[in-house]
Amino acid sequence: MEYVYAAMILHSVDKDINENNVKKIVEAAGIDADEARIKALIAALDDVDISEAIETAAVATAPAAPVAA
Amino acid sequence: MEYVYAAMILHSVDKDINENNVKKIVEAAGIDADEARIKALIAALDDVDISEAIETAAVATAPAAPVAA
Amino acid sequence: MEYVYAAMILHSVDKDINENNVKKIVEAAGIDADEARIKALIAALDDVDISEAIETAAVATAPAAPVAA
Amino acid sequence: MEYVYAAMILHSVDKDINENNVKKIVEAAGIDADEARIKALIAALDDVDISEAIETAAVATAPAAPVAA
Amino acid sequence: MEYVYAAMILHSVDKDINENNVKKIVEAAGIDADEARIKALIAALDDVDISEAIETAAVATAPAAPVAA
Amino acid sequence: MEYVYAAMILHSVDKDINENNVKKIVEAAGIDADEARIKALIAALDDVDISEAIETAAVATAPAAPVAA
Amino acid sequence: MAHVANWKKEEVKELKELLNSHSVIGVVDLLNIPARQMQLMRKSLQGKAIIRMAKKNLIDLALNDIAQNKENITGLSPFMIGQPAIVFTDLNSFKLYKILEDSKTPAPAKAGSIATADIVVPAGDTGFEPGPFLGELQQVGIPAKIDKGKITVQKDHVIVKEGEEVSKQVATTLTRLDINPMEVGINLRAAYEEETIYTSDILFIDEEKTLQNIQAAFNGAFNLSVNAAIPTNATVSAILSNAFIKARNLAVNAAIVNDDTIGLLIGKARTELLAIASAISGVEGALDDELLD
Repeated sequence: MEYVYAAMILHSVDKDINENNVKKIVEAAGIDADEARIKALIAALDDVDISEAIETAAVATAPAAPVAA
Repeated sequence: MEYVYAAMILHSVDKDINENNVKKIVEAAGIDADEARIKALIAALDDVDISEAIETAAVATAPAAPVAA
Repeated sequence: MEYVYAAMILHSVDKDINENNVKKIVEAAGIDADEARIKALIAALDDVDISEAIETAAVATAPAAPVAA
Repeated sequence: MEYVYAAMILHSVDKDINENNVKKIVEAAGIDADEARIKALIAALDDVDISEAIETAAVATAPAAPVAA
Repeated sequence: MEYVYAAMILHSVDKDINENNVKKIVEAAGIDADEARIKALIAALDDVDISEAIETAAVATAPAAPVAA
Repeated sequence: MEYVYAAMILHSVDKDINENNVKKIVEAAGIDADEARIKALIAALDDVDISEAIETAAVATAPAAPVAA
Repeated sequence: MAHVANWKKEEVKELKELLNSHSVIGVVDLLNIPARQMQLMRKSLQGKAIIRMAKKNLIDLALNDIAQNKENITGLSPFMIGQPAIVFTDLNSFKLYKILEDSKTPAPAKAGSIATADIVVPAGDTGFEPGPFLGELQQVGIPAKIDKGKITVQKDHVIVKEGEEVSKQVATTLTRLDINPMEVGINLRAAYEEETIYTSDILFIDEEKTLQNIQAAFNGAFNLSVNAAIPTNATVSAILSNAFIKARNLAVNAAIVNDDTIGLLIGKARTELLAIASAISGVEGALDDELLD
């Protein structure tokens, strides 16, 4: 999931989600970035609006994710 | 999803899920195999217990019970 | 399930799901194709809209409307 | 489903599930047996633990998620 | 359950579910038919609508499956 | 939430979740790391089993199992 | 049959004809059966069965006389008690039993009778205005009170357990509540069919169980068909769905990103984030404001 999380970080801080940025984050975690996986991620994200996807997920998961115990 | 299905076929018939095998299947379906996507697939499946991953409900989005009341 | 997955690959890449195509995919996975099983599958698929079946799966397994938290 | 039920009868009375036995049952029901379907059935059941397959809820559990657009 | 399965075969192939037909199927499976059990089943089926029972079962157990015809 | 995602990346690549590692990831995303926040996060995560928390989310949201036969 | 009166000879002859011309012979006991029940039974058997009352010894004579045609038929003799009657039919024994069971009707509980099942007073409005009846209900232990101007039973209450005797007071109360917990009707004590005597315990058909068996048969066949990937018209859609779901499970769990999974993976990342946030939400400063909402 590290590649997906990396994309989520970039989205959170409002940075461009491109191969280079994802790669930098993954490498900062101390692992070798797998270019093929990054490319696949970027390609898939091409048509996806992350904010919208999060919102859809948030609605669907609402009861499951009560933020305070 | 064709690459994932190719992996599912190999898993079903108990063959090794490697780049070459996936490629052969995808090409048998009459399309050009995208080497990068195959690499990404193989990399992602590395370290994954496929039988378990197949059976485990994948998406953490459902109505059930809240984690903590 | 290999025959079914073969049909799913063909569906994913928008190719005709016929005996010959299913056979080629299964054989590419390195096993002997069982003609009877392929025929049975193709016959059963005759009246089925795969996209619809997939969508049904997606919908049927979708979370029920979340109870507002 | 008649072929599947025929297999289940043989299974429940502890008889061998083979082409001949399935054929006899289906024909006793007054219909022409389709040899190809019987062959496909027998092939599919090969390697299957029938008791377990009968008991195991058939639908994979996976809540779906809102397929993001 | 062999008697019930025999009835299900007859239902699947749209034949009359009567003592004689159930008996023929059970005997085709190579066992002695128990007349009392067959009679009891036929009598019980008088008030049970198999199609309806199946539909109810299908809804309960197979969320992803379109109701079997 | 970039800090939490950074921790999740470290968790998924099996690296130690410490201040320095989180900081490197956040900075790789091109923003100034907020040291106080990182300290607080690390302290808070000290008592949390991330695998379990993630799994709990998945379990809590799993669909009800289909009724077995 | 030297000393047998002519009318008796006639009757035995008639019985023998009926015995010979029907495949199923049942024995019932009509002792203490109210006239209304007799009518109901005759109505439900009309066109399906003939019922004939006769003296036990005459029936026995007839049975003995035809025993060579119908082997074992004298086995019905011990079941002829009370005021026996013979039912002649071509329905199978189980169906005959069911028709008779179905023609039974509810009846009020009499003082001293034994409950054949738990007698329940259901929750709800009794229709009675407030008055002494409330005390009567409470006296026999029924949780009742006044609600919206009516005497209301607060929750379902078992007033007599199965096998227990119904007291006079309870019987009166049940009658006033119009609860008829008893069943009256004609019991098929035994039936003869194809050389076999079926007793009532065997003839009892559990329809609920049959329904469950059919559903279990269908579910089992469905499961087998889908799990072993045996495509049938009834299951091919489920097989496809299953293949799709399994492939998607693999893709999402292994974080294989493609157009079909990206939305799910984003959702998964988000859900996991929230789960972790939830676990640490009590620690000040650990979360940004957005996550604290």
